[in-house]
Amino acid sequence: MRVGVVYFPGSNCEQDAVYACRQVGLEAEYVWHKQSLIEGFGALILAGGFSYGDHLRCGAIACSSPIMPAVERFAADGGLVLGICNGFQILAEMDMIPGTLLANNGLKFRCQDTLMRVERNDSPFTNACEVGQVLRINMAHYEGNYFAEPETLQRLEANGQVVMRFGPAADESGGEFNPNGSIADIAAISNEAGNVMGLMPHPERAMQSALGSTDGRLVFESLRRAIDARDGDSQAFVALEGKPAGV
Amino acid sequence: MKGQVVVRLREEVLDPQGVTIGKALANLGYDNVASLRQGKIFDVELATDDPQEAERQLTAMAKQLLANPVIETFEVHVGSKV
Amino acid sequence: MKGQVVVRLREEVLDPQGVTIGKALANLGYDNVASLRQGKIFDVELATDDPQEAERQLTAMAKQLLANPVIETFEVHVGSKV
Amino acid sequence: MVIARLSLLSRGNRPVSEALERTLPLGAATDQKTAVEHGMTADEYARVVEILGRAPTLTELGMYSVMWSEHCSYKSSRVYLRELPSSGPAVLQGPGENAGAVDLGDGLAGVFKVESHNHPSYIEPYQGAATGVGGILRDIFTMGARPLALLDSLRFGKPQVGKNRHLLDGVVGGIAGYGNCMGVPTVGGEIYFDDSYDHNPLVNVMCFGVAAADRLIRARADGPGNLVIYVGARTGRDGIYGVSLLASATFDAEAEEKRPAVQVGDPFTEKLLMEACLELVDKDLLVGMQDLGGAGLTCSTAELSSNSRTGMRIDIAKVPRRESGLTPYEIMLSESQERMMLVVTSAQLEEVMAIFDKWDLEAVVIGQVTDDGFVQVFDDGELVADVPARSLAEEGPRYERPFVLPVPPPSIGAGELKCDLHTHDVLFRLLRDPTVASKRWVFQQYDQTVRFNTVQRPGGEAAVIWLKEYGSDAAVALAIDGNPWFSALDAKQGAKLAVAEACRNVACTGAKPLGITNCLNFGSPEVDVRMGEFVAAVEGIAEACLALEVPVTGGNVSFYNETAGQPILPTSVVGAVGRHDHYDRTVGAGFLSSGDKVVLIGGADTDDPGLGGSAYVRLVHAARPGAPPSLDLGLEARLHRLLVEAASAELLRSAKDCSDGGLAVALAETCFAVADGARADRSLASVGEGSVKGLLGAYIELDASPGDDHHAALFGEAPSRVVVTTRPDDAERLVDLGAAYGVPARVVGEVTEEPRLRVMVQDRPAIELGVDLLYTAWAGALAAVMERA
Ligand SMILES: Nc1ncnc2c1ncn2[C@@H]1O[C@H](COP(=O)(O)OP(=O)(O)O)[C@@H](O)[C@H]1O
Ligand SMILES: [Mg+2]
Repeated sequence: MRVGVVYFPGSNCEQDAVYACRQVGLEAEYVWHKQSLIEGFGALILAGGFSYGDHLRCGAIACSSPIMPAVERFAADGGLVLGICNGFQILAEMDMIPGTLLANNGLKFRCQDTLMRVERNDSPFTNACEVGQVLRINMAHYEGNYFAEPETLQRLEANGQVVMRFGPAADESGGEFNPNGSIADIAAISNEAGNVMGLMPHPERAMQSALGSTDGRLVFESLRRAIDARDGDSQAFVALEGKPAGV
Repeated sequence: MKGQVVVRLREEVLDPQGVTIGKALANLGYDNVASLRQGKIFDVELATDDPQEAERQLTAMAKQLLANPVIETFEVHVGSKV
Repeated sequence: MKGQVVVRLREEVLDPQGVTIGKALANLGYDNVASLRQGKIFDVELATDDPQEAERQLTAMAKQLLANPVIETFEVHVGSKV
Repeated sequence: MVIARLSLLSRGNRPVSEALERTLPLGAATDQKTAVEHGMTADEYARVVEILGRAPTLTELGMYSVMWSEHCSYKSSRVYLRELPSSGPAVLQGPGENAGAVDLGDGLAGVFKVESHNHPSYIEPYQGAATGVGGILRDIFTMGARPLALLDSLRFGKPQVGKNRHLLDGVVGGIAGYGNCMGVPTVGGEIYFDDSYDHNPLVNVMCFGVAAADRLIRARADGPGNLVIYVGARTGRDGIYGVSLLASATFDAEAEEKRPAVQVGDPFTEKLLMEACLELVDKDLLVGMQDLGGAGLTCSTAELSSNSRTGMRIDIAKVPRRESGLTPYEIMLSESQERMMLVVTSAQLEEVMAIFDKWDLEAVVIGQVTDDGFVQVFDDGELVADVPARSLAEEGPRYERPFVLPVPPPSIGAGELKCDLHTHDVLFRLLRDPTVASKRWVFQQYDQTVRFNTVQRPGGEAAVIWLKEYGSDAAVALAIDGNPWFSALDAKQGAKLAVAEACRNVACTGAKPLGITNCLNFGSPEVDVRMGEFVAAVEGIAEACLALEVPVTGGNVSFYNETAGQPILPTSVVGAVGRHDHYDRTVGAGFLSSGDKVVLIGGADTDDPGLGGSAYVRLVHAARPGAPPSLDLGLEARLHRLLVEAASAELLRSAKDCSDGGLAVALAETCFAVADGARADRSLASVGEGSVKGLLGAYIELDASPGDDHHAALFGEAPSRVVVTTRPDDAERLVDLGAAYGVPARVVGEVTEEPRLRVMVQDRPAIELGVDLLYTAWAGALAAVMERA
């Protein structure tokens, strides 16, 4: 089953997401935002970057792209959707994930490796990890400071929607290892059903030891397993009308 | 005709930018800034002469795109500049 | 007391954000947006009750920090919200 | 002074052009006075009249004035730049196009260049730097190459001064804002702080990209009848007079008056433009391409047709505009960003337009290629300019300005300087100096890893990019260097040292240097001493390049970097590109494992300890003048070959050259280079703000120092020295290899698990400090200054 990597004008991580999928044996295909049809995909990745230049609010304008109603339906039907960085911001703007991403606490763009602790491994995006496992993954963003109001946050914690937190060890999070001020050190969060996840750091940039880390493989490996597990149970459907998939 | 949409962060939402600017002002000696919050203003020129129509359109735009109701509120003004 | 500083790009300066947002609105069917420009609005709470003093301070802040005179202009309002 | 006159005319916010055009109707002839107001000399004007056989119209005069300005015509520098060696087996494109290119093997071309955006960055630091990045990126993708990496070379006044912090903060923000949005990682750079840059910071940005060697695009308008397309942002009044005046006229108190020139960068549009253009290249749909940078439409029409010995006819009524009321003069001179001009065949027009449509870009056919050698500009049927293309692009004035060569001071010998400071105090002072301290505060704001090719991130010797997306195992090393204090003392020697250092940094990663680009930032060429510095620098670069066998494939000259007669330090910035056979065998700067042997390789047989212009003399001896370090270019060349050989034989675990702060600072930085990101596997310091976990130490023994001057031995900046580590078993092989290459190499110590740096000189402890203390001093210094409000 293929993974569709959705990209918008201004996205700039789509090639990295495709590379990462192929590294773990997943077929991947670019999906341009002007398509309004999503067909035959086992999962979708909303790629990182600066869709529409990050103008207005990060991710805001992408929400009105032709592809988005189809993405929404794909998710509503249980399809796996991973939003990385700007993809996360788009999911938050779409309200497919609760909360929002504010400017980093240092009010600067920040690019560095981060350490993230896996909070649960029953998610389709972390099933290859151990709970408490620490992943070393690069981040690069200006608006990654996750924020949700107290009641929302409480609900997220109660539902176990926090999938990863910044922290250096299984039993230690936050402090100097929270690079952007995210509330409760949140680095990755899912929707209530768990099939949609937003993640600020870039697992697709942690796929080669020569390039710093291979921990991102665990995320893509998880995705592959999740897709395999759903084998045959095609998520394919036709939403609206439009051009066939492909760039 | 002209109009504006003013978009502000909801009061309960943290405004890191506003906080930082407030601090910078304090450092510059403006010590009676009790609070500062940063919002956006959109100056829009509409191809209509009907103020009610303009207001209706600006409101629709604000709802649909210019403001994010999860974290923001908005106001619409029709007519000359704020 | 409350006041606002509204900061806008000078007219001759390109506003890439405004252009993108204007196009997005057009794509959403708002086809009579002739132009859209984005500015900033700072809502400031000052520890003074003197409107003139408030205006003086807001103007000074705008000049010194809030607006970049090379590409921006500003307006100051004292009193309740715009 | 030119600017003063123009600003008088442009008072009241009315662009000078409008004021002039109202009194001078289109088509009317201009006179010498108007030419002088445009910054031309009487002689230059007379030449225009001679070329045209009549007086030019205002539009034509504007076109000549920008094309013949220093920035576009290189009228003061061209004669000297010709002396630079620019050929060699690896060169695919030398100077003359938008960027140079070298052969990377596997059918790939490495395309690179450095550009300055100094004056605009002083007026508006964020936008000035941002549009500078936009400009150099366009130069690279105009060649048909995908930009893969950016590097920035910055010079500011000391950051303790508020205004300088404001400038640095804005410039770094602008580079980040533009480069990050473009999805091009910024992987390296350098910063020096000196008072001479207070009113004239330098912002030089280098870009490296890759193209298929047989698909390099040139600025050509072949084939009369072919169509000319304008694509990208709309045209506004941006930067009219920008390039020609901002880059060519000295700064003064009237900078305020230059406001109409300020441009705002739009990286979003540029990203679409880049993707669309690269798609056209990929599908082989282009005859030629030229970006609209300095001198806008004038430059692109003139250069495209001049290069092909054709002509071009355009109708500016078709040019998309951002504001109404633009005159032909303004349209031809506008420097609005994010615009390109393409030449395509009419058969392929439809396919080309479909690609622009996909990327939501506005594209219009504005004219066609002709065969008469003239650029003809029509405004809706009316001819407003009619000039020979070659006269604009190639037949501009050339000056051999009078110059005085600098006389360098004598060098400072070992033992000549007396100093009571403890070595530790000196070391801390150096590590905390913003020029020496970690630049993480800066590069943390840059996306360093997008496209997932970055093997070595900022913080090491050179950045390394794996050509992974081309299915190749090869990697490219990139470095940019230029110590201005060396140049200030001796412009020629400083330039040589800059070439040597940039190539050495590339070689430290194990890559073979293939070519360099350079950015020469100087004061006014009309002052003989400044001109002399420039001439000397070009000589120095030429000499070093010949000896090191690296060609110059392009570059940039920025004159008039002075304010109220106060020039900047002469600053020669050199960007080097090297190639590595295998990405996984590149060498990082930091210690990797305890027990590894530390080997010092290189070091010329001279009694010059390299004190002149050193950070030590600057910080401890009140910058006492002395000749910059002597350089043995033969040894330097052998050293580079040795490093490449040793890396490919997998003998090197790390390599770091001795530069700012000398051997002692190099040793300290080698202890914590891992913390800055490159190969950060074991260090927590790169992920946590204050963490020092995972850092290693070293125990070093040095021989007696000449003149018993420990400071000279530890802090002197003699070049051609590299601190490397090797597995214990490989040390002997490495030393032997050094001997075979005629390069001194000796084991001086080993890497220790205990994070302490201990350096013995002649059996006496000279340094004995915890690496955590050294690291904290070095890592936090710049951030502490910058975060001071
Ligand atoms: N210092 C230099 N060394 C070598 N070549 C140079 C130097 N300065 C400029 N050049 C070359 O002169 C040509 C014109 O440069 P420039 O006008 O900056 O190009 P562009 O207009 O594309 O930015 C380029 O090919 C450039 O590489
Ligand atoms: Mg160019």
